[in-house]
Amino acid sequence: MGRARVMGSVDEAVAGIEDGSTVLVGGFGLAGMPFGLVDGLIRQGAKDLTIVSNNAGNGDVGLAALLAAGQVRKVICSFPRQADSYVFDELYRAGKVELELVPQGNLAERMRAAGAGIGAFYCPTAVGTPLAEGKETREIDGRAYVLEYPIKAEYALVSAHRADTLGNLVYRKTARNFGPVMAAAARTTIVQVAEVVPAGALDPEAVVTPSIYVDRIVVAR
Amino acid sequence: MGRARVMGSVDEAVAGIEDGSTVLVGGFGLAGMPFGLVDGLIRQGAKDLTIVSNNAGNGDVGLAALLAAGQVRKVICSFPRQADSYVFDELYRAGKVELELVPQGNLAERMRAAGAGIGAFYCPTAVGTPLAEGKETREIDGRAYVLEYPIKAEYALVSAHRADTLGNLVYRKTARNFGPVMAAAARTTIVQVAEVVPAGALDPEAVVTPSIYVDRIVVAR
Amino acid sequence: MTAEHAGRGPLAADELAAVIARDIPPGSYVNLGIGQPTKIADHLPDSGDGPPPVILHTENGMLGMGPAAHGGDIDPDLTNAGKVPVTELPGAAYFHHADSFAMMRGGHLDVCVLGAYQVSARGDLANWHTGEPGAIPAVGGAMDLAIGARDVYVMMTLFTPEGDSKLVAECTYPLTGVACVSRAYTDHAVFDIRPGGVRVLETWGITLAELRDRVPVPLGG
Amino acid sequence: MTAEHAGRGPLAADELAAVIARDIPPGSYVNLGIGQPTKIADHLPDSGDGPPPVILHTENGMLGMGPAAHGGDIDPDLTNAGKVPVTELPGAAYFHHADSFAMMRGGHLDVCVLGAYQVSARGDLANWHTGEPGAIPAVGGAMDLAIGARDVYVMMTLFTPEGDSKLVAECTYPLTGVACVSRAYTDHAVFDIRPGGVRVLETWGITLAELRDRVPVPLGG
Repeated sequence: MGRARVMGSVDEAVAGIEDGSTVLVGGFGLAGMPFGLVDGLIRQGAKDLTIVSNNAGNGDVGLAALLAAGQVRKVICSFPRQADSYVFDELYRAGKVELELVPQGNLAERMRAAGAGIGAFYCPTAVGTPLAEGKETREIDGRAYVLEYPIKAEYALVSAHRADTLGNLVYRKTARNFGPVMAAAARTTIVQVAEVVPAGALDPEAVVTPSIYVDRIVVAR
Repeated sequence: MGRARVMGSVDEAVAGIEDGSTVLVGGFGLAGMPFGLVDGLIRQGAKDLTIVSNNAGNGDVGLAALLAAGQVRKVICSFPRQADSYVFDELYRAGKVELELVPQGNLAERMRAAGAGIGAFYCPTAVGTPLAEGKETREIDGRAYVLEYPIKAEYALVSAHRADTLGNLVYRKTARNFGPVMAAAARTTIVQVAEVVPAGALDPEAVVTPSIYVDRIVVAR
Repeated sequence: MTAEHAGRGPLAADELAAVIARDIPPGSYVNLGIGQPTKIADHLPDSGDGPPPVILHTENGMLGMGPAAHGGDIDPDLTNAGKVPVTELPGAAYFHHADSFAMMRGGHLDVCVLGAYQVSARGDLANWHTGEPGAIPAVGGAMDLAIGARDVYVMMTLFTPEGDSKLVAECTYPLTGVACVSRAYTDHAVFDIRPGGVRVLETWGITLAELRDRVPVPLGG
Repeated sequence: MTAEHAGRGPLAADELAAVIARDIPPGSYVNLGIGQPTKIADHLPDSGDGPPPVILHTENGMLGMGPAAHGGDIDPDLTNAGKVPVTELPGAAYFHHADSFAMMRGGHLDVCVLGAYQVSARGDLANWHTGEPGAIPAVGGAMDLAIGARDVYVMMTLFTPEGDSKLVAECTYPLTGVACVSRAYTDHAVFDIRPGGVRVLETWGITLAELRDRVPVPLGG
């Protein structure tokens, strides 16, 4: 994908996201949620999106606001139902948004597979449960597995702590969560950071997402 | 596996490795090769070992010395033949050591699968080549893949830069290579380090191998 | 031999948490599920100046999680799997979601403790979905923990408000995992679940004979 | 239209390296295989004070590799895939082997340049094994690079010492990858290899007409 670019605004950073795209959205609850980019996506207006994220929005902000704006056709997530997931709940009950429920580890590993060129993998999670129904299974070395496929995406929206000008990223504490996996799984990865520092300012031993996975960077909250 | 222990000597660290074990040995060429632990394994004397490592020994030291000592039944590696791999070459030509040649990425990913609980995975590498002969293949989304299985092991011998007293590890530059993958793939992971520091002295954002993957630590060269 | 404490009432949630904390071997790596099991952390032995007796994993990307954060210690980038602000202990490590779930699914956690709707006599777990029409399902990391940890403990009340046993011959709720629970800790009794059958280790506010009347599973003493 | 430079001899290895360097788009992420292709690094444009025009990947776990190290700059923990000591540029990042090969196999590298024994008209690559009895095979990361990089360039002499073309209708040596090479850079000519056929882009020391006599593959001009 070539070199990452530091964009001047959130609107430039999210420009070009097409209707019908699959968009990976980082974060676990509020930690690591790229609020600035999601707000930009609402202004940008792309429709019929498939959103892949751990949750399906909290309160009226972030993914909940994107859902309320009617831009989302389908949510792929592990934990939609929360105390304050009323926007999703209402749309789902009204049949206005589709849900693919995926165990959290499968969500992570399926995106990891997309980024790593794995065609499919045999996974021990969900064997014998409703979430494995209709899926291919196989016994390997006496243990049962379910075949799972990659989750690929056109875009990832990720929040990191700092980027350098090449696009290397570091995160903060448990806000790291899905960011590195999503950055590698998407064709175009858009990252909001608190700060951009010069190349060489990040410890090469501590870079979490190498620059090769990053396409656009913007400073945002 | 419970808490990692800091051992008083290399001989204590490698104690108990049984004849017939599969042993993962870190390093890429000389960088990250756990020379102290391999020398300990030679003194310890376990036989009929299956060694998994990128190379098959250089000169007369490390894995080459282990091979020369007659302790190795089989080598699983990606790149046995090197300018100074004469110990392996001679044993192999004499039919005294078995070789399973594995593409380097498969070596890494198969160990990663072992550590991650993946039963098997469809892999794009080696399709249509002699190294895929006899293996199950499948077309997924128009692309051909080969089914690859985990490489599990009883032991890993790894060289890291620093450990804290809990067993968290950091590495130095490209000496990191196979260490983190092997530490997670083995039932018992034995690590030599240049230095042991107190818990809390390593930056939690920069820990590469979390302590859960480490069983024994020893200061060695 | 079952230890009966029939001359008192059933355990309060905090008492049950203390019982579970007592049974977690020192040095273990442990994941405490969201809800009631988080209380167990308050009953783990104090570490004093030494390393923590038990290292807590949270699936959103951390080992070495400390107690809940309060006041000025609250950091929105540092939460547990229930999205509650927590703290970091010396020797902590952060990692991304795929690495975190690889740790879980690869069998590296010694113990996890989960809530449950039902547990069957062979250790099947149902804890993610009531199966009621209109209920929005959410699974999170429950299925990954159920198949991943070496010992899966359940923490629950033994009876529903209607007085039905949650330890059942066959789960009627949708399964989370098959034959995965090794211990069910309840307010009335601790059940050890093995391939050979279920044994009652300890009771509170009820005798073994009474339990045998109310629990539809053969109970060894 | 083929650019013919028949009034001179074939390219020396350094000249060929310069030709390849010229064709690598600025901003690319590039892996240079061991042996001849490492020479290409010496011909990449100078970065001055800015970011490097091309970011080099080495499969033993690094992005942002700099030139070969000499004298006091040699660090045994910092080598390239050929085990040659190298340096680190500002903005470098280190990662472990599974992450490094996920990067390669996941299709994230823009270009890799490999040596070859043979390349076929449909882009099959043979570069790891002569297939001779008694030869000890070694594959390293070649198969992973062959299927992983978006563009796979080959750097080789066009003819064997016996005068046989290494661009062939069908490879007779064991394959490294199927239909993976997009360009073959040789001392006599540059071949662009597409599903529609092979085109000669440029020649040195030979005319297109002479090439058509000596290379057993239909050649477009």
